[in-house]
Amino acid sequence: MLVPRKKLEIFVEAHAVSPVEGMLAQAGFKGWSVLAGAEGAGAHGAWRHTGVDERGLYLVVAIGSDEASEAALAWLSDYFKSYPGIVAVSDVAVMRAERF
Amino acid sequence: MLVPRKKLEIFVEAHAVSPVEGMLAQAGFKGWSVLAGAEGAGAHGAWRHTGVDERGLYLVVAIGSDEASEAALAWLSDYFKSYPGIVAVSDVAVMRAERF
Amino acid sequence: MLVPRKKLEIFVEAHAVSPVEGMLAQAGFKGWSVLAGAEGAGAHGAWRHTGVDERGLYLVVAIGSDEASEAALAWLSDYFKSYPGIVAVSDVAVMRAERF
Amino acid sequence: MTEILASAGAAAMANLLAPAVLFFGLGAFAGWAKSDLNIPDQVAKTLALYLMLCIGFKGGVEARASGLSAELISAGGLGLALSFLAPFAAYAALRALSKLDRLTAAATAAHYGSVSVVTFAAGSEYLRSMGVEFGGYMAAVLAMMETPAILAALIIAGARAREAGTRFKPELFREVMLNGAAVVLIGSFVIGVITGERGMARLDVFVGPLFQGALCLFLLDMGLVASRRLAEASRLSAGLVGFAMGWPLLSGIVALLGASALGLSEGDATLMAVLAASASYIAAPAAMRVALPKADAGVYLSLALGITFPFNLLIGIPIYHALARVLVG
Amino acid sequence: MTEILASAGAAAMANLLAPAVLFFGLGAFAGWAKSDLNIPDQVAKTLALYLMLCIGFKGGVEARASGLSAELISAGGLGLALSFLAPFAAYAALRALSKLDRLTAAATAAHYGSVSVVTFAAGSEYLRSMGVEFGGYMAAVLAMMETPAILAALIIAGARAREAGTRFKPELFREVMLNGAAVVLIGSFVIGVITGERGMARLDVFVGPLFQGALCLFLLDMGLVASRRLAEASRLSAGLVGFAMGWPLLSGIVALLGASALGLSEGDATLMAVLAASASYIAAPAAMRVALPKADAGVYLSLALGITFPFNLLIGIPIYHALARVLVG
Amino acid sequence: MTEILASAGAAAMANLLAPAVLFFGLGAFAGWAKSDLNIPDQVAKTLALYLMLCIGFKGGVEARASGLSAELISAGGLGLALSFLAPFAAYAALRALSKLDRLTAAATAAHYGSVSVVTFAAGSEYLRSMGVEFGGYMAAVLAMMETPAILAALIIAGARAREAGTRFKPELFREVMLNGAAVVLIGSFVIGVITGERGMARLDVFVGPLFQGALCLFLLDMGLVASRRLAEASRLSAGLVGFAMGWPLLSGIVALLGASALGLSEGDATLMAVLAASASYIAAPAAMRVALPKADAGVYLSLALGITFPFNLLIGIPIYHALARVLVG
Ligand SMILES: Nc1ncnc2c1ncn2[C@@H]1O[C@H](COP(=O)(O)O)[C@@H](O)[C@H]1O
Ligand SMILES: Nc1ncnc2c1ncn2[C@@H]1O[C@H](COP(=O)(O)O)[C@@H](O)[C@H]1O
Ligand SMILES: Nc1ncnc2c1ncn2[C@@H]1O[C@H](COP(=O)(O)O)[C@@H](O)[C@H]1O
Ligand code: NA
Ligand code: NA
Ligand code: NA
Repeated sequence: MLVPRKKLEIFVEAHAVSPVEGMLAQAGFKGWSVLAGAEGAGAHGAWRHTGVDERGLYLVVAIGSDEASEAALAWLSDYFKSYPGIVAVSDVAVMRAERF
Repeated sequence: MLVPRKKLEIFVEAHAVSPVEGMLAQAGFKGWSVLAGAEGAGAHGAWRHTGVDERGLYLVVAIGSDEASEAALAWLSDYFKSYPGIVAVSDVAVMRAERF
Repeated sequence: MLVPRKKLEIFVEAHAVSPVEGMLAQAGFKGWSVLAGAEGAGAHGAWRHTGVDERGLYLVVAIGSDEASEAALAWLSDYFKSYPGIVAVSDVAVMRAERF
Repeated sequence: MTEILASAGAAAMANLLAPAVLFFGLGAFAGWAKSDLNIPDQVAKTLALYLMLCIGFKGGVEARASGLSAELISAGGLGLALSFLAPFAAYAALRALSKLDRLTAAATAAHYGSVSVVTFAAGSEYLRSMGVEFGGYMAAVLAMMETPAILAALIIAGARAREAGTRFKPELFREVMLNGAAVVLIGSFVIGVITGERGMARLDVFVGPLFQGALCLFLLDMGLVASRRLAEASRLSAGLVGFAMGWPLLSGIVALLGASALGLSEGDATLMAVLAASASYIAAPAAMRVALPKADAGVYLSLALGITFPFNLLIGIPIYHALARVLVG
Repeated sequence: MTEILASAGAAAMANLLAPAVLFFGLGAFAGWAKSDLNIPDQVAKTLALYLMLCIGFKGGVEARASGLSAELISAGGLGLALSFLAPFAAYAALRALSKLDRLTAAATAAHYGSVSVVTFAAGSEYLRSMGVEFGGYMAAVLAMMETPAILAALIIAGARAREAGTRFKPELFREVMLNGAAVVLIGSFVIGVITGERGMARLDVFVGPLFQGALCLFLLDMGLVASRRLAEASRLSAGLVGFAMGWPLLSGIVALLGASALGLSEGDATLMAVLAASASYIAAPAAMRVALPKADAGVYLSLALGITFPFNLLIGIPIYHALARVLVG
Repeated sequence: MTEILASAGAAAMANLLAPAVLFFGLGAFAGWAKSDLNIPDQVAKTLALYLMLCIGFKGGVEARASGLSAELISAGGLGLALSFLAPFAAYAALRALSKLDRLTAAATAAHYGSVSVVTFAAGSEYLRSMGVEFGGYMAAVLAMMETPAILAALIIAGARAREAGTRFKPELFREVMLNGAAVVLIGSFVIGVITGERGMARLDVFVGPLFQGALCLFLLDMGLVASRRLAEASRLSAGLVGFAMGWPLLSGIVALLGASALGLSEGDATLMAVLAASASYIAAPAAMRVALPKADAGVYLSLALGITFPFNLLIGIPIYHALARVLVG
């Protein structure tokens, strides 16, 4: 009933959400979900979703095949050369293999 | 100090959050957390939390025993026959085994 | 390209977010992200982010080395003796090892 | 007749230049141009509740002042009948005009039988700007027309509904009858009736001048949402697009004839037509997501929000009013 | 005497029919009926801050107009004393009436010693609707009464507090003295005092007519929250429920006697009773979560929000006022 | 001259005691004291959009009333020139005064060439409180001055920009020209011009008395944000801090000289100086995050929000006005 897949958790700035979604579709992901972050910190300093000066980071969660995951990682590794953010890959199990 | 457990990450529509929570309690989960999504896409198309026409998806995170996890998956597999959403299972380690 | 790291998912009350962030920095984490929860339940009962009587739980996600993870877990295990919340540890793979 | 046409044309022009309509246009432009403008969802949701509160409360206060008269009963009866019967006709039309599957057609029919509160608000403001009076009880009629269409759609969908939703029946009932928007609308109406002028004296700024501004802000957001929906509407067939513009006109005329038969006033008849012509975008989608999850939400939301809502806002309302003057006034 | 009773009964009736109270009832109904109605949390939080801002600012402007007189000192002293001493009495009563553990009893006592800003707002509106004057400095008294009860509860909890929170002491102090709501309340009061009529001329609509509407919206939300809390209150013992309704009455009467002894006016005495009778639902829970995490939040929130808040809003306020007229007026 | 100085001093004092400025101070205090006070982000974002809507709409209505005259063209031309040229001078100054890398210096220069809407709002309120008139078209000048500086900064950053952002070019263009705030500002201006007095009659409360209150609330939030930024500013060199306070003065004087040469009125000249002196904190940071991601956001936000914004709000505005009276009035 359960099949193994890769889960990407991608933290990126607001302006990158839409390009990342486009990229995911092209990489072969059939779905993804985006959640808004509240605050955080990293190599580029600390941020907070205040509504005034900062627009905060978003968490894009995408579950898909190994190939899709690799294609996305290649794109992201390039992207992160210029822009803040991180990606973490992990193993998950899902139902309905044809959906992922 | 750490014991292995299953983590379910369940994406469902707003109207399903409360039934899913009830189900989790019955399946043997002693706790869960719900986060609001911002936007996403899947087999049922794209959505966005606008406050007007759409009510968006929610992420329900529940950590529990293998048995609880299996009971929940059975319920969800039935649920997803009709409704949008996905579930991903993964392995986590937690402290205080008696809590999960 | 990918290196293994630990991911902590920490659910804590609003008042603990800032102390937890300070602790993470000291434990050796170079970054973390915080997301606001919407509702949930656990050993301390159910809660909901209403804006009136309750301030809700937050999810702190932190990816780092095994040592950092262990230092954080030691602190948290003490913290959870008094306060509500949980932590789950899992394995992830990340790019750019020097960042974590 | 030519006189009426000319003045109708002028009124339609004036409608397009009303601030609220222009803010809708601004939102639609921003959405079309892919601006990152957006009204945060929690604020948009609160604005929607606030509009309900104002419409209900003002309606209640006025209804108390004029007495809950026979007009409420006849207008309410007409509204209930229109809302319950419309989905059957709409379903037949949709099946004839398009290749929609049964469930999606039924769900879409529910949207067109039910009503849009913002369209009602825009219609009221239009009448106010034209100096045309209407009864406060029309807010109650609005509330009555939200639900019947949803039940009708479930009857149409018939056996299929059973298969999908047995486990969720009670939730569905709650979802439909007690959705937050409806509770606020009806509850505020009742509070308006109870407190009357005394209550209005305390809330007049809150439900009056503030309402105009909030409506502009909300329509700005509706413009964004509608233009995004319209962008997705490209995959809709000509038949569906025709339905989304033809149905409001037909449905509005039927409502006007009914209103005329019942002897409603010009203002009430116009609002009755606006209600009949409008398509729900809050109560109906929420109910359909639970009850008919296999129906394609992309279709019904694109039609209701992407086409019918702007159609009514921009040109429907002045047309219904012009027709009301001919038929009733 | 019969006259007073009759007019008190009429006033109590009128209170139940005030728009704000009716909106509270609407929210309570929606919560009880499990409607999906909810005011988004960010908006609710902003409404709470906004109410603080208005209460503080208006109080400051009025305090400046009337001078920061001897009355502020006597009313403030009384308020401080009541807030600091009440938890000791409440703790004893709770331990006698129920089987609450020490920490939960102490935390609950903190809530009853501290004050509820919305109850104060409702009390002020009630007095305004009755044409009874009160001093702007009562807003300052409100601010003074937030904290002492929290310190008293920590003293009561004694050794236990130490064990739990050593690491978090500084946060706790900040949490209590500098919680956002208190900062806005006190800060706005000071701004009101500084800017006086000049500032009021610029903000009168914002803090006046708008306030009434915002209070309705906020009470709608409070109704939702309270009824959810009340639903959980079923597991509360009769002793606790009795406390949640008896304490406000007793505490209100003690405050009235004190106010009468100090010669406060009818309006000020009423508000003093309202403050004493009200239970905190913002500052105290936040502080207790940090300082006494082992106390059962389900108990103190159910009592304060599910029982005492509605009790005061619906019948307490008119009772305190009627008593104030007898004792002071 | 002494007279002018004395009255300027009095005006500066009065400015510090305006409610909006005091609320900024309250927020700054709360941030400094590490209070947990915060305005939820969705509400803050909506407040920002609302301020844009009011400024644009009121400007449009006034511009229509007074005709889109030659003054708009000369003021607009001056604004465009200042906004486009300022970054080159600011860049040179930053490189001379500090050790900032090229990209961070360019990004910072973009912020100082572009403008701050809240500073403009505060400047307008200041003039209104002094009874000084200014043209509604200044809102249009404000809108015109948002973008050119960003383009100038990209030219300055030159080759480096290319390397970073090739993939995101179209997004960048959208981000800059169609950022939500700019769309609302310009769109509302156009709607104000179209609807004129007729529209104002419907929205006067919404954009008038409510605006004053919303500005207070927003400045409370700006105070929080600014003081957090200022806390981080400790790592800024003396050269940078000097720039953040010296640049607005210099830039304001240059704008006043230009305004005087063009014969603008006292009010318009003051606002022109305010615009030139102000540093962007919405449009510019958003654009720089996309276009120059290697620039250090900590630097430009700390300077613009932590130092320059409070400087202008607290003492800059009265100074520019006093100078305008000398140079133009
Ligand atoms: N180790 C980490 N764990 C979790 N989130 C992180 C981590 N590092 C960075 N992030 C998130 O990604 C954002 C950008 O990262 P950076 O590019 O390192 O500044 C941070 O502000 C965090 O929100
Ligand atoms: N592969 C995926 N990864 C992450 N989230 C997904 C994925 N597929 C679906 N979702 C989420 O679940 C929702 C419903 O999925 P679906 O039923 O496939 O339309 C989507 O809109 C997404 O928010
Ligand atoms: N098993 C669980 N899975 C997911 N979240 C949990 C779980 N247990 C507790 N939580 C979250 O942590 C909060 C505090 O937990 P507790 O201390 O057990 O009351 C809960 O209200 C949930 O939001
Ligand atoms: Na309809
Ligand atoms: Na009290
Ligand atoms: Na500038």
